[in-house]
Amino acid sequence: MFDYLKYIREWNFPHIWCSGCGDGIVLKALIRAMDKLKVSRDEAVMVSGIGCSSRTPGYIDINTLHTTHGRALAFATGVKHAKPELKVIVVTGDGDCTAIGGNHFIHAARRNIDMTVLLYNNYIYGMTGGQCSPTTPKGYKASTAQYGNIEPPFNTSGLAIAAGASFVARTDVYHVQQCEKMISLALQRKGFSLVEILTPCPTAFGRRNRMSDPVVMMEWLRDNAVSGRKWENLSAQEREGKIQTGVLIDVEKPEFTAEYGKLMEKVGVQK
Amino acid sequence: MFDYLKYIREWNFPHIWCSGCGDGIVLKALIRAMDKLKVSRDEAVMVSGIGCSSRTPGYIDINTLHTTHGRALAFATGVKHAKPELKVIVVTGDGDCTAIGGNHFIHAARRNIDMTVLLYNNYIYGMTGGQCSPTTPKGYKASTAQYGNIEPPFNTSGLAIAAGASFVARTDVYHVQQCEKMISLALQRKGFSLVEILTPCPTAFGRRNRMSDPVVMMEWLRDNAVSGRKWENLSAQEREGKIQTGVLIDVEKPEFTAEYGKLMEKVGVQK
Amino acid sequence: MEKSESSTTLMMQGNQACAVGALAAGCRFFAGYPITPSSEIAEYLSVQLPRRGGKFIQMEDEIAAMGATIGASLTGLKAMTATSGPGFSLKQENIGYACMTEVPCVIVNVMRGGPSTGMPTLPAQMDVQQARWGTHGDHEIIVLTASSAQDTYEQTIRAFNLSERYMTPVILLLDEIVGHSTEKVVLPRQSEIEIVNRKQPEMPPQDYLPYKTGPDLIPVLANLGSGYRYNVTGLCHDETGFPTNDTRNNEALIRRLVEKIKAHRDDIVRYRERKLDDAEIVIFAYGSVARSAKSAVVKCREKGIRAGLFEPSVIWPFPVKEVFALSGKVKAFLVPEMNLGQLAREVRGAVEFKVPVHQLNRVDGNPITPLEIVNKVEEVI
Amino acid sequence: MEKSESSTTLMMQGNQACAVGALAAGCRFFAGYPITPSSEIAEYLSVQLPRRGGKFIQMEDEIAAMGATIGASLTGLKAMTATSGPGFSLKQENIGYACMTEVPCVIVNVMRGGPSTGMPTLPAQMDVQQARWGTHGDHEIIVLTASSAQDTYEQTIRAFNLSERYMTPVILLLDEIVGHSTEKVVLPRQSEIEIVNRKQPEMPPQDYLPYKTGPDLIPVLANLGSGYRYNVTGLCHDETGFPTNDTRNNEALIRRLVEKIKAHRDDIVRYRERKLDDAEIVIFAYGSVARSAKSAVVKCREKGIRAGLFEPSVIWPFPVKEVFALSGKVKAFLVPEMNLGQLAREVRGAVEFKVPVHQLNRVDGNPITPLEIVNKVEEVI
Amino acid sequence: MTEEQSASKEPAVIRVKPEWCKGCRICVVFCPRDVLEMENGKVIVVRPDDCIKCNLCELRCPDFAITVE
Amino acid sequence: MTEEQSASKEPAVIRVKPEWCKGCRICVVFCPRDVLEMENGKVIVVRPDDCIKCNLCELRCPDFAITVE
Amino acid sequence: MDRYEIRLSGSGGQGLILAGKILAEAAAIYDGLNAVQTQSYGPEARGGASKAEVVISDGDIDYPKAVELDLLLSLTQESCNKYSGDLKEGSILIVDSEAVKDLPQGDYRIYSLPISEIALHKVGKAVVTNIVALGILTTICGVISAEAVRKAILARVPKGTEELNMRAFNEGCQRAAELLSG
Amino acid sequence: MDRYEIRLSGSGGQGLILAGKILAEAAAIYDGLNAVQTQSYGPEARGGASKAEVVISDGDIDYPKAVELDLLLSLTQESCNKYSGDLKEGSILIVDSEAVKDLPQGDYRIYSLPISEIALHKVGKAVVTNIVALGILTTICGVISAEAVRKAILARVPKGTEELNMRAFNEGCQRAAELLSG
Ligand SMILES: Cc1ncc(C[n+]2csc(CCOP(=O)(O)OP(=O)(O)O)c2C)c(N)n1
Ligand SMILES: Cc1ncc(C[n+]2csc(CCOP(=O)(O)OP(=O)(O)O)c2C)c(N)n1
Ligand code: SF4
Ligand code: SF4
Ligand code: SF4
Ligand code: SF4
Ligand code: SF4
Ligand code: SF4
Ligand SMILES: [Mg+2]
Ligand SMILES: [Mg+2]
Repeated sequence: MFDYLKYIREWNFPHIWCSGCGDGIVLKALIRAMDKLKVSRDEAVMVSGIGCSSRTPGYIDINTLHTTHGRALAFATGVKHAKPELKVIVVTGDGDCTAIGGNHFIHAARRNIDMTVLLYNNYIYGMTGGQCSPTTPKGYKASTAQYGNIEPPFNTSGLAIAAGASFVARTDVYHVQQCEKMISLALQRKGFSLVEILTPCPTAFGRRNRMSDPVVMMEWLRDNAVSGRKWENLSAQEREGKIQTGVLIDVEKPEFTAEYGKLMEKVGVQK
Repeated sequence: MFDYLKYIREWNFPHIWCSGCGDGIVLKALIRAMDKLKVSRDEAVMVSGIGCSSRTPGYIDINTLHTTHGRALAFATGVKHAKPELKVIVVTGDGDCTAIGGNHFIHAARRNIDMTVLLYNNYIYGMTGGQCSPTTPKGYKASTAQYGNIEPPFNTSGLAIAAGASFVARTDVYHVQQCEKMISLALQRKGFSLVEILTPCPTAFGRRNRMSDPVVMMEWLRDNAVSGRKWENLSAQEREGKIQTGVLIDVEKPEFTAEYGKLMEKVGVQK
Repeated sequence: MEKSESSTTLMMQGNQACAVGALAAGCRFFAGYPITPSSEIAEYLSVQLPRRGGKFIQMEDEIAAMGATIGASLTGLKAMTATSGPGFSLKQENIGYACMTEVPCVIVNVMRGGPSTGMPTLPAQMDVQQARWGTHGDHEIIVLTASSAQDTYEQTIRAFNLSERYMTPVILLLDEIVGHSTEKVVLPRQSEIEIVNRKQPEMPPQDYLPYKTGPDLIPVLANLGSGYRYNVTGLCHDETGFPTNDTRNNEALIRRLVEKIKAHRDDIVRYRERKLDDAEIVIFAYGSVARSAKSAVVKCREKGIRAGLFEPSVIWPFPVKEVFALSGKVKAFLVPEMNLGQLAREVRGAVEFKVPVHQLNRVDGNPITPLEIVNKVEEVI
Repeated sequence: MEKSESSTTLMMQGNQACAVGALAAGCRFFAGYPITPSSEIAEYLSVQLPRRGGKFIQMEDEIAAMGATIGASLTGLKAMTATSGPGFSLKQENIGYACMTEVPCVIVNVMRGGPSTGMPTLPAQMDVQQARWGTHGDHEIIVLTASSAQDTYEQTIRAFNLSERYMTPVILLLDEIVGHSTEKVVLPRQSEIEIVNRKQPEMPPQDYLPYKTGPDLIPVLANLGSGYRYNVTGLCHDETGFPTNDTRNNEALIRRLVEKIKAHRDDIVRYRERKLDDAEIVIFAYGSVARSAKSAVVKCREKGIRAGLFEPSVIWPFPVKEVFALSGKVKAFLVPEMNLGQLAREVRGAVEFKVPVHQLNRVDGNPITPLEIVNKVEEVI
Repeated sequence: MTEEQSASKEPAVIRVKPEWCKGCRICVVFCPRDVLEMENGKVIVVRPDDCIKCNLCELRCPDFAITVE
Repeated sequence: MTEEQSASKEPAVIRVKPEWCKGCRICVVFCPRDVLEMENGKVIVVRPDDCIKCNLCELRCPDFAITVE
Repeated sequence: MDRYEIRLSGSGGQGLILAGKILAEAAAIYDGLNAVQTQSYGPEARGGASKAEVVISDGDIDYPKAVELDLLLSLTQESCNKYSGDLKEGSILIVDSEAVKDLPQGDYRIYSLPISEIALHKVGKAVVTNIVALGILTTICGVISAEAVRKAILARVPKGTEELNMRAFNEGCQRAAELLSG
Repeated sequence: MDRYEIRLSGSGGQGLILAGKILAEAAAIYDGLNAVQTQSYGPEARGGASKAEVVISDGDIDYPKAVELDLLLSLTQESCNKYSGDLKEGSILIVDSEAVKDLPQGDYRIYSLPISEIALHKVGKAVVTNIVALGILTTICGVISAEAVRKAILARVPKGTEELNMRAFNEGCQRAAELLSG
C-alpha cells in the first residue's frame, strides 16, 4: 500500500471529479512517481490552467498555481525562468493545452524549457459540460457537435514533437503502471517533456458517445491504446482506430534555462 | 512584360517597404500566379495581420482586409466559412503567424480550411524594428537578442504539416520563378495550403547580421535555399545550414467548408 | 420555430432566448468558445444554424472567435459571438477593431462573478464598465441589457438592428440569472419583427468610397465579393479605407466614430419605467436586479413609499438626459447592483450630484432580493 | 549604471529611463512582446538583465508575457512587462488574475493612438479608463503616470514599491512623447533610493495562511520554493488560498481587494502642483500634456490670468479628495487631454459638478501645445 | 507489464474509504480475481481471500478510496 | 529552372520607373548580362543590346520599377 | 395564486433539472400560469445540478429564485438537511423515505414515500424516479393540473419512452392520492 | 537662452537621429544646459526617422517638440520644402547644396554647403555626413560649444571610428567658419 495521504491535501477530499473520472488516477500515478524519484515537495511547483484536470493543484500538497484558461505554460515559463532550481509540473487538459493554450504549447516545446507537462486528454471540454475540443475525434458527439464532430483532431504528441519538444510520451489511465512510468521518465528529463494521458470523462464525453459507464471507457482504453513492440507489429490496417502509446521521442537538446545560464556567464553577471 | 498595373493600387505607390525588401517580390509573384490562374479579383480576398508583410493588402486591387496582429487566420476563417465561394489568401509574417498568431496557425491547418497562406519569413520582426522572432536562427542577432539569440527556431513548415495542413511548400524570393510556381500550386489546392517564403529584410535583420546590403541577402538565399532533387542528393552534412525548398507535402484531406456543406445537407436546410 | 407564421409561446432559458432572437434577427453566423454561463447560446446555435443555411464554428479561443465573427460579417452575414468575463477580456482587442473598421456584429457577455476566474457559475454585473472601456483607444459603443428571457429575445434582435443600422459592434450584457432562468417567451410572427439590414452601395464600384459618410456619419460597407473592392484596416484611414498619416483626417475619423453614436443617442437609448410619475425615490436597476426592483416597487407602494423604477435596456450610451430629467422631481436614487457601484457612478454623474444616489451592492454571487431593496429604500428615504 | 555610489546625470529616452528605474527598483524579471512605442524598454532590459543576474524573455504574445511576469513574481523576483494599447488589451485577463491573486508586478503601457492599430507611432492618452476598467470583474487598481524621463525613472521605482507594498499589479501609463523623448536624468545613488520589498511570512509553515491579512488588508505571499506550500487560484478563495463556494467569503474577498487599495489611498495618491494657492483656474494635466500645461501656466500668469497646475502622478485611485478640495477655491477647471475627455469626467465627478470643468481634447496624434492651452484658458475664463 | 503481479503470502488487507468512494465500479470490474462487489453505490470487499494483491484496484481507483496491503 | 531563358530576336525595351526605384541594386547584380548600372541611387540601362530578355530583373525588382519587353 | 415556490433537491444525475423544466412548462404552457425555472450549477457548470427551483404564479414573476419555499422535494438526506430550513409556514416537504431517515421538524407537512423504490420496483426503471416524484408532487401540491404535467412530460421525454414515463407519473399520482386519502 | 529649437531633417538612414542625440547630449551633459531630443517614426517604428528635433534651453524644457524653429537642417529637397515653413523670424536654414537646389524664401538666413559631398570626398566616407553637418551646425548656430559636441561625438560613435568622426566634425566646423567669414 502506498501512502498517498502525506502527499495530498486531505482536507479538500473527496475531490470534485465525477465518479469514474480518470483525473484522480493520473494524480495518483504522479504522486507515486514523485515519491519514487524523491522530488522535494518544497521545490516542486504545479501549474495548471482551467478545466477539470486543471483542478489537480487543489489536491496535491506541493506549491500549486491554478492560473487562467490555457495559460499554464506561460505562467510556468515565468516560474521556471525566474527560479530554475524549481521542479515545474504543468497539468492541463486537451482544451486548455491545445485549444486556447495551443500557442504557449508550441512555444514552450520550441524553447525546450525544462518542465513536465501532463496533458489529460479526455477528448472533450469536461468542466464546461462537454463541448468539442481539438482532440475530439471526427464523428464523435459533443454539446457543440450534436450531429457529430466534422473537424479532424490534432495529433497532439506529434505536434509537440514538430514544435521541438525533447521528450514526448503517450499513455492512458487503464494502463496505469505505464502511466506512472511515463510520468517518471518525463520527470527525469531535462527539457520540455510532455506526457499525453488518455483519460475517460464519462460525464461529458462518455454520456454523448454511448460510454457513460466509466467501465466502458476504461475497456475502450484497454482495447485501443497499444504500446511499444505491439504497435510496431501491427499492420497499417490494424492500427486503424488504435492509438500508439509509450515513448514517442526522447532526444537531448539544449534546454532554455541552461542556455540562458550560459548567456549570463558569457556577459558576466555584475554584482 | 507583365502588366502589373492593372492589379495594383497604383495610387499607393511607391510602397512603404525598404529598399531591397523582398516583400514586393512576393507580391509580384502572387499577382502573376493569380493572373495565370485567372482568379477573379472580385472574388479574391486578401487577409493580413500586422507587420511589414501584412501591409501587402494596401497594394493589390482585390478585396483586402488588414486585421490585428496575429489574427489574420481567424478573420480569414470567418470570411471563408461565411462565404466559401470566395478565394481567400492570407498574407502574414513570421512573427504575425508563428509568434502571436501561432494558435490560429495550427488550428487553421488542423481544420484544413481552404485558403492559401503566404508566410513571409524574414526571420525577424521587421515592422517594429528588428526584435527576435520564433524563426530567428539561433546565434543571430536582433534588437532583443543583442548577444545572439539563444532560442531554437521553429521549423514552420514542419509545424504546419504536423498540425494537419494538406499542402505545404517552402520557397524564397531569389528563386523567383519557383516562388511563383509554389504560390500557383497553393492557389490551386483545396484545403489549407501554406507557402513559406524566405525573404530578405535588410533593414531589421540584415543590418544586425552583416547583411545590410540587400544583394548579400539575396546571395545568401541563392546559395542556401536548395530545392527538390538537389536537396535529396545532399548528405546530412551538406544539408547543414541549408534549407529545403519546394513542395514539402501535398495530400488530399477533407476540407472544412466542404465538410460543413455536407453537414448542412445531412440536417437539411430549411427555408 | 420563429419561422412559423403565428406567434408561439415557449419555455426557454434566457440563453436560448438569446439564440432564438439572434436567428429571428437574421443571424447566420456564430463563432464562439465555450464558457460558463454562456455556453448554451453556442450549443443551441450549433444545432440550429446548419438547419438554416447558417454557419457555426467553435474557434480555438475567444480572440479567434471575435476575429472570425468580424470576418464573417464583412461578407454580409449577420454575425454573433457569446462569452463571459474572461473571454470578454480576451475579445477586447478585436472589439476595438470592429469599432474602428465599423463592422456590425453582436457580442453577448453573460456575466458571472470576477475578477479573474472568480465565481464561474454565479451571477454578477461586474463587466458593465468594461463593456464601455475595455478596449484601448477612444471609442464609443452600444451596450444593451435584458432582464428576462422575453426581454433577452427582444434585446438580441434590437442588438442586431442597432449594429446593422449604425455599423458598429453591439454588446449585449446578460447576467447568469437571466441566462439560466427558464420561462415563457412569446415569439411574434417573423413578419411582425422589425428587422434592419445594413445598407449596400448603390453607386458604380469606381465611385465607391467605403468610409465616406453622409450627415448620418454612418458608412456603407459593401459585402465582400459583391464587386466593390476596397480595403479595411485597423489603422487610422481615410474615406478610401487606406491608412493615412494625415493627422487632421485621423482626428476627424475618431471623432466621427464617437459622434456617429452620440448623434443618434435618442434613437438608441431605451428604458422602461414603472411608477415614475409621482416617485419620490427612483430605483435604477437593470438585468436580473430589475426584476427584484419591480417587486420592490410594488412592496414599497404597499408600505406607502412612492418608489419608482428606471430600467435602462441600453446602458451605453448612458441615459444621461433621461436620468437627469428625473433629478428635479425626486428625492433620491437607489442603484442596486451586483457589483460595487459601476452604474451608480454614472447615475451620480447624470444627476450632477443634485440628489443623493444610494447604492445597494452585492458581489457574492447571490442575487439581490426584493426585500433587500425594500429595506434599503426604507433606510435611505 | 545606477549602481555606482554617486549620483549620475545621463541623457536618456523616457523608455530607457523606465528600464533603468526598474533595475534600480530591483526588477530582475522582464517578459514582453515587442510593440511600438514601448519596445525600447524590452530592448534595453534584454541587454541589461543578464548582466545583473536577472531574467529577460521575449514571449510569444502579450498574454504569455503577462502570465510569465506573474509566474516569475511568485518566485519572489520583482517582475515587469511593457506594451502599448493592443497588447494592453490582450493582457487584461491576466491583469485581473494578478489582482485576484494579489501578485505584485508592474505593467507599463506606452500609449499610442487608438482604437485598434490606430496610430502606432503617435502619442495619445486614450487608455486611461481602460487601465481602470479593462479587465472583467470588480477590482481596484493602482495606475501611475509620468511626464518626463526623470519622472518616468522615479515613477517606475514607485510603481514597484507600491506593488510590493500592496501586493497588487501596478500600471504605469506613459505616452509616446514621454517614452521617446531623450533628456537629462539625474540618477541618485542606489543607497538613496527608497526600496520596498514584499514581506515574507515569519510563522512556521504549518501556521501559514497566504490570504489571511491583518488590519492593513494586505496578504503575505511566500516566494515559491521557500518552504511554504500553498495554493494560488483565480477562483474566489478563502484565507487558505483554496477555492470556496462560500458566498459570504467571496463577498469579503472582493471587498477586501478593493478596500486594500481604497483604505491606503492617502499613502498612494500623489500629485504635483504649481501655483495652485491663488489660482482661479486649475489646469488638470498629466503625462506629456502636463509639460505643456506648465508652460501654459507661466504664459497665463504673464497675461495676468491666475492659472495653476494640478498634475497627478497617480491617476487611479483618482485624487477625488484633493481635486474636490480645490473646487471651493477656483472658478473653473480645464482638462487638456490627448483623448476625448477620459479624466475630465473624473474631475467633474470629483468636484461634484460644483465648478465648470472645461475640456481641451486632441485625438489626432499631435501633442497639445502650450499655446493651445493658453488660448483655451482665455476662452473659458 | 502483466496485470497480475506477484502476490505475497500474507493475506490481503483491503481497506475501503466509503466517504470517498464514488461507486464507479472500476475496481470491481477490473479486479482479476473478483474480490470486490458493489453495494448501495459503494464498493465492498466480498472475497478477500481470493485477492492476489496485484494492487490494480488501488492503482486505478480515481478516488483514493481503496487500498491493498 | 535555368536563370537564362530563351531570348527573342527583337531588341529589348527596358523601362525604368525612377520614382519607384529604391536603388537596391538587385536587378543590377543579378542581371546575367551586366546590362544595368546604378547612377545616383537609381538604376540605369547601360547595355541594352546585351540584354537576353531573361526577365530576371523584372521578376526580382521589389519595387515594380523595371520592366523588360 | 400569488407566488408558489418549489425546490427539487437531491444529487446530480437524478433528473431533477428535467423535472423542474417539465413542471415549469406544465404550469406556464399548459395551465396558462407563469413559471420560472432556475437551477444551480457545479464548479463551472459541469456535473448535474443538485437543485432545481420552480416559481409559479398567475401574475408576473419578478424575482426568479425561491426564497420561502411552499414545497420542497428531497431525494437525499443531505439536501433535506440543507434546504428544509427554507420552508415557510404551512408548507410541504416531500421526501424519499429510503434516503431521508432523519426527518426535520417544522411548521410544514411531511410526506414520506419510497420514491426511488417505486420507480425501480413498481415501474421498473430507476431513471424514472424524477417522474414518479413529479406525480407525487403534482398530486400533493395541487397547484398544477396533472393533465398539464402529462402533456409537458410527453413533450420533453425521449421518443419511445412515453409509455414508461406515463406509467411512472401515474404511479406517483396514485401513491400520493393513497397517502392523502389514507 | 530661453529656448532654442533645432530640427534635423532628411531621409531615413542619414544618421540624423544620432546627430540629434549627440547635439542634445552635448548641450545637456557637457554644456550644462537642458535639452530634449525627439524624433518621428515611420509606419510602426521600422525605418529610420526622417526628422529629429532638439530643443535647448538654460531653463526647464516643458514642451518637448519644436514649434517655431531657430534652426533647420535639411539634407533633402523634400524635407526642406516640408519644414522651412516652421522657421521663425531671423532663424537659420542649413541645406545640402547638392540635394536642395530649390531654396525657399523667408525671413531666415540660408547657408548652403555640399554637406554629403564634403563627407564623401573630403573626409572620405558618406556615413559621416551627419557629423559633418553637426560641425557646420555647431559653428553657425553658436548655441552649443564645439568642445561639448566633440565630447558627445566621442561618447556615442563606435570604437575605432573616433578619428574619422573628429575629422568629419572639424571639416564641418572649418567649412562653416569659412562661409561665415567669407
Ligand atoms: C478565457 C476562458 N475561456 C473559457 C473558459 C471556460 N472554460 C473553463 S474550462 C474549459 C475547457 C476545459 O476543457 P479541458 O481543458 O479539456 O479540461 P477538462 O475539463 O476536460 O479536464 C473552458 C472552455 C474560461 N474559464 N476562461
Ligand atoms: C497585439 C499587438 N502586439 C504587438 C504589435 C506590434 N507589432 C506590429 S508588427 C509586429 C511584428 C512584425 O513581424 P512579422 O510578423 O515577422 O512581420 P514583418 O514586419 O517582419 O513582415 C509587432 C510585434 C501589434 N501591432 N499588436
Ligand atoms: S466532467 Fe468529465 S473530466 Fe470533469 S470531472 Fe467529470 S468525468 Fe472528469
Ligand atoms: S523593415 Fe525589413 S521587412 Fe520591413 S519593409 Fe524594411 S526590409 Fe522589409
Ligand atoms: S489487489 Fe485489488 S484488484 Fe488485485 S486482486 Fe486484490 S482486490 Fe483484486
Ligand atoms: S474504484 Fe474507487 S471510487 Fe470506484 S468503486 Fe472502486 S473504490 Fe469506489
Ligand atoms: S532581362 Fe533584365 S536581367 Fe535579363 S538580361 Fe535583360 S536586363 Fe539583364
Ligand atoms: S531592383 Fe528595382 S528597385 Fe532595385 S535597383 Fe533595380 S529597379 Fe531599382
Ligand atoms: Mg478535456
Ligand atoms: Mg518578419
